[in-house]
Amino acid sequence: MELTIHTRTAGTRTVVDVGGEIDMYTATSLRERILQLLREGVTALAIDVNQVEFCDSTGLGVFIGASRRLREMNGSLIIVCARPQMLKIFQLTGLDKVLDIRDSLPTDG
Amino acid sequence: MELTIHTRTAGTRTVVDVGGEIDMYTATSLRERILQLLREGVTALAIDVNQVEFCDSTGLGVFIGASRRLREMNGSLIIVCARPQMLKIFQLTGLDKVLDIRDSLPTDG
Amino acid sequence: MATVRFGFTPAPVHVRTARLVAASVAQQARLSPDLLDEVRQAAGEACTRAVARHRRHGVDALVRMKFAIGARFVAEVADFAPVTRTDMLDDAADSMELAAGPTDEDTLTEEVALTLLSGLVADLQVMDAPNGIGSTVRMSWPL
Amino acid sequence: MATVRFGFTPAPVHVRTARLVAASVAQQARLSPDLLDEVRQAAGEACTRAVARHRRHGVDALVRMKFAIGARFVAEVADFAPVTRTDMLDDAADSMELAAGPTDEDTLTEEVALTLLSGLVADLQVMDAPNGIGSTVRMSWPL
Ligand SMILES: Nc1ncnc2c1ncn2[C@@H]1O[C@H](COP(=O)(O)OP(=O)(O)O)[C@@H](O)[C@H]1O
Ligand SMILES: Nc1ncnc2c1ncn2[C@@H]1O[C@H](COP(=O)(O)OP(=O)(O)O)[C@@H](O)[C@H]1O
Repeated sequence: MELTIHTRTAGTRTVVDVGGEIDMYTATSLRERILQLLREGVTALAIDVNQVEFCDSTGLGVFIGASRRLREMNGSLIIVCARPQMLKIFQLTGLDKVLDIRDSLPTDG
Repeated sequence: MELTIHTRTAGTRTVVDVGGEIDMYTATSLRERILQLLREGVTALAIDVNQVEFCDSTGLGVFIGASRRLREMNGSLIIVCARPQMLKIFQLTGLDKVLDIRDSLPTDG
Repeated sequence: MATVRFGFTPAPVHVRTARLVAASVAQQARLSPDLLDEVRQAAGEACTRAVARHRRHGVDALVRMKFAIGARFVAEVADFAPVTRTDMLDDAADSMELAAGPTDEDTLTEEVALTLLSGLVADLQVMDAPNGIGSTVRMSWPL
Repeated sequence: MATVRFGFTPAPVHVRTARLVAASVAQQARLSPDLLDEVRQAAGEACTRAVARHRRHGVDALVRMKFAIGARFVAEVADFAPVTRTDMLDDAADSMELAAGPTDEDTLTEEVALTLLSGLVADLQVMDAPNGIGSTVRMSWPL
């Protein structure tokens, strides 16, 4: 299954809605899309992964890279995730302690 | 997908309804079921393959074997098939000229 | 040129995985969607024939399937069973021969598989190993 | 004991087929359905790590995956990239290290893959080749 990427705005935050499979084959296009948003000046980003069917270490690497870049820019990254399968891989890698993971988008954007 | 095999009677003919995938892995159970019917004295047989999703050479081999045995017993075999994908493999092997293939069960049973 | 290999103990259950592999590799190589079913069936038939040959001759060695993705999509399935005189004469029997033909299941499967492959695949070669041990079915499709 | 092998040119697209193969072989080996997702993900992670290692070191050789179906379901994924000192130190980094860690994508992928595998698979071994060329991820599950 291919990856789908849609971008929208919620308050002051830019939200990237991701769906399908994030793996070594598709992660590049997600990474590129995020880098492009940062180049365009986005500093408040959310990545909504609730429609993601499968995510591997390459996908986690994209989240880590985005988080690191935004921290350097004093920006912020929220991962929106309520899917047990995805939460499990964040927990297994301990990334739930490093990334700001919420079950829904905060209403303040 | 697994093979399903159901047996029913239509007039004087015994009908075997087959569904799923007939391949080297599942063909044995179909072959055994048919041999059992012949041992029980069935001489007028129909095999309805309209619910078959996939059939390989092993499946064709089962039809050939059944046809040969029934001919030796002066019995008869009808293959009920209206599915283009299945008709194609009967045609490609020339078995449409050797087997009695009908698009529906004859009303005389 | 990309290569994908799949090898398996000659048991019927693994032929199912072989069909999955063939369809997946062909799809990812961007083979025309119209040809995917043909590739899946053809790879399955070649593997079925190989397993039948190994079983008939009691050969435990792995059956090997190989895909090469280049100018064309090439699939090769190799078995390691002895090539007997009968095998050679019986290649791609016609339907009357099939109907009257061998009663041993594995031999019948081998013949039906070859007959089906001949009808299905435009570019098909069946090669016997020069040393008499093993045969290879080679097929290709445009990319 | 049945064996299934899958080998592929180190390109990301074939890792998808590798996951299909792992799930199909595990299902046909009658592995508990609860474990199928774990096997699929774990085999995919091991292959992803191998492809990242080949890519980082410019190695074209095929990545190899092998399944053995016996008392347990054993999966092995072998790469043929040089084992560097860093690789050994960085095995299964913790999350703080990952977050602060390597910026090169392939190195990051390798570390995250190992960390995920360590969390996911109870019986996991990562072995470096004695000659310094290549490493093997070995995993097993009950049947
Ligand atoms: N499909 C396969 N599955 C498993 N092993 C294979 C497969 N094809 C080849 N091999 C192994 O790879 C090695 C190279 O085989 P070879 O026949 O020389 O490959 P090629 O067909 O690419 O020339 C051999 O040692 C063989 O055991
Ligand atoms: N997954 C695989 N894909 C393709 N070829 C393989 C694979 N695994 C092993 N081979 C080939 O099979 C042959 C036997 O390899 P070896 O490493 O001795 O197998 P094993 O791991 O079973 O001992 C080698 O020539 C190798 O090229």
